[in-house]
Amino acid sequence: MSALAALIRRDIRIALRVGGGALIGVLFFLTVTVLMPFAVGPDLALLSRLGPAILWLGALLASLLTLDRLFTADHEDGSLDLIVMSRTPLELACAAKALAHWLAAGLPLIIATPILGLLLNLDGTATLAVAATLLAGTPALTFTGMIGAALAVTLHRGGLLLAVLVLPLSIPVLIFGVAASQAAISGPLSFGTPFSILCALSLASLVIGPFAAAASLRHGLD
Amino acid sequence: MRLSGRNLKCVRGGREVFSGLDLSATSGEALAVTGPNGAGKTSLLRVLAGLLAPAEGSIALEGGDAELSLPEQAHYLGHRDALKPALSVMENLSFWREFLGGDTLDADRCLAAVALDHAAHLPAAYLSAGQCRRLSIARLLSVRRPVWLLDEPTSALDAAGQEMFIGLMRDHLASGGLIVAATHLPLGIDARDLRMGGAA
Amino acid sequence: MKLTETLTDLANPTRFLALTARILPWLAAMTAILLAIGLYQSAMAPDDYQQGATVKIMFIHVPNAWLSMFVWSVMSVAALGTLVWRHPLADVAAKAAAPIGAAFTFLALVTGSLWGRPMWGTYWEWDARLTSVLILFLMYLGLMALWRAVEDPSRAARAAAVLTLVGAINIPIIKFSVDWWNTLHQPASVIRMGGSTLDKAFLWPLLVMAIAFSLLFVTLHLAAMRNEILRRRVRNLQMMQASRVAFTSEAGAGPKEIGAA
Amino acid sequence: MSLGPYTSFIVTSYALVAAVVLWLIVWIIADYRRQQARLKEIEASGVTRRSGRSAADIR
Repeated sequence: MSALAALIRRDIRIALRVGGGALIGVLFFLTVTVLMPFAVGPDLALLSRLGPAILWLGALLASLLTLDRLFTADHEDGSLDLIVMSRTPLELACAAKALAHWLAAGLPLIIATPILGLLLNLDGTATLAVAATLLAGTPALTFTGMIGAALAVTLHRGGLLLAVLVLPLSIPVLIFGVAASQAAISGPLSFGTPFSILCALSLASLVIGPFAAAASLRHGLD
Repeated sequence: MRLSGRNLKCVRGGREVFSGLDLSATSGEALAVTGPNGAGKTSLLRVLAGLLAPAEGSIALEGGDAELSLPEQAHYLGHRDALKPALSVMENLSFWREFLGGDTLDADRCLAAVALDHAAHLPAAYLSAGQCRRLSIARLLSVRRPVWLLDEPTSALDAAGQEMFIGLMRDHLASGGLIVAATHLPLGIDARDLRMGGAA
Repeated sequence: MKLTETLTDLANPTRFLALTARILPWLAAMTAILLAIGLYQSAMAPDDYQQGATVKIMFIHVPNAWLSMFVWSVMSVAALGTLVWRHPLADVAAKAAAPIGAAFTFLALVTGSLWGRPMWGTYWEWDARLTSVLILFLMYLGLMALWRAVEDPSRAARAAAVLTLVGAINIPIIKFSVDWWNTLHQPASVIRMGGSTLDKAFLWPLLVMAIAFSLLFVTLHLAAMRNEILRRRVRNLQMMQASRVAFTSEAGAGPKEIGAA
Repeated sequence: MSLGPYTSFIVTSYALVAAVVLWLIVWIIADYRRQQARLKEIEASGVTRRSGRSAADIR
């Protein structure tokens, strides 16, 4: 257990230090969201209707792009070899790394949501709904994205390929995340149904992600 | 304790690196794997460390902890030092000490053993290649593992560093450990020679 | 001639530190006095016949908005100093200015949206001026992220200098595009306010506040530059410390006993 | 001095500006103290600048 705690502490520390990427994700989120009105026009009514979708797309891209280096950094400096050899099961180590990444890069996105909601003319309830769905849904994004990050080690390249691999996997999360936020704002569905499906998706990815990533890493090392 | 490999064959990228390789080492013994570049020294160590699956053959460690596999009882010192430049020397070492777990030794003493104790609070980014290597060696000391798998351990080390490392390897052998080292330089300790690439 | 002499004189960080230590207290005192006068005058200023008391927000909004652009120009000059003249203090100045500029830009945004709330009924309107400031804010944050992304300050300095200059060229283009994009926008009234339509009763407090905030920036900037110089000293000394560790061990300190291991 | 129906907006903006400026000042002073402390610490460990002058000395 202390091994996993040490891994989480180390990853968060690196993310927050000079050269770490934790806050760049938030900045990306902010920039993408600000860009949207320039494309669709400054119509506040339209923006508040599109708001949840814009925020979800921004969060999706932000959490995906920061995942790029999750395993490749450890692979390049040889840390990954030692993590694979260690007495900690690789699945748990992967889960710990994903958790650390979510704490350092995913949580700030949720904290930034209310400010961006203001820019998109979302009212209090709508902002709260989007923040709640992001809180429930971003773990799913991180844990499925982790599979792509592990594949990036095997394939010796990341970046766009990672995005192409993982984006289709995140479609269900996007559907139910936006549906739940829309339901909270305008109906006609109840908030509970899509939200519980979203939570279920998160829980499922919490299990599938680490196993798939660990399997990919085991076969990918050379 | 006895480490043995029988009829090992390794294939990488469709190319056969080595085959029909037998090796064995017992407690207190060092095995020096030598051979020209491309003979498969690094591949052999990675096979022993469980990072590469052998295409044929088997590896066994008798007399170790029955609950643990060979990689879990081994230290691997590869070409890369597994250090994070953003963390301090001490943070790097204590991370591996906590993460690898098991029988641990005080981190300060490990740093003192590799003469890095005055650098404990410096960022690892400021270390030279030789100092990075010393810090990796401190990792071997901080957690006790009976098997050391070393890949060119003394490259980048200066004369004093090599001397220091020879002493540490002797201590390890004396306490019942065993060492498999790939090297093209003399190891400096009594070691059985495993020559690769000549016959194949 | 005098100016270049002063500039070469200041190139020595040690001399810069000495100068800073001497003038910082005076600058701080002057800032405080001017701020007090400005605040008093703003409090005494009459209400606007259209906007009522909300016009008081102008007295802090406009100085911050002015500084948000002024700081970027300071950084652009510093960027030229880094790239062209290779002045040793230029990148220190550029790095120290970024977070302060970002803070002023943030304040311009927030006070602008608080000022706009009574007029528009919402906190945020994609009004051309506010939107341009928001983009400027994002650029400040990006620049700060760039400084943080590279550990070696002199390498980061060149990248940041290029980005700052590109930004300086792009800001008018962005401003123009946003103006064009925003069909609902109001005419840029800051300049008009400064000219004929702004009453003298508002002009004086605004001017005093603008000078006070500019002085505040200079004070904070000098102090932050001093911190940055010290931070680089720490870095250099730490690197010396690292190389000294190697030296002592090469000199034959050899391995120490590790006890029972 | 009455501020009319929008008192809260005016007070909030002034308070926010005060808070952010104060935060900047406190951050800069704290940063200064931190760097000074680190310089003293390093000098105490025996590393000195090439000029031989104390690094923490700014005068």
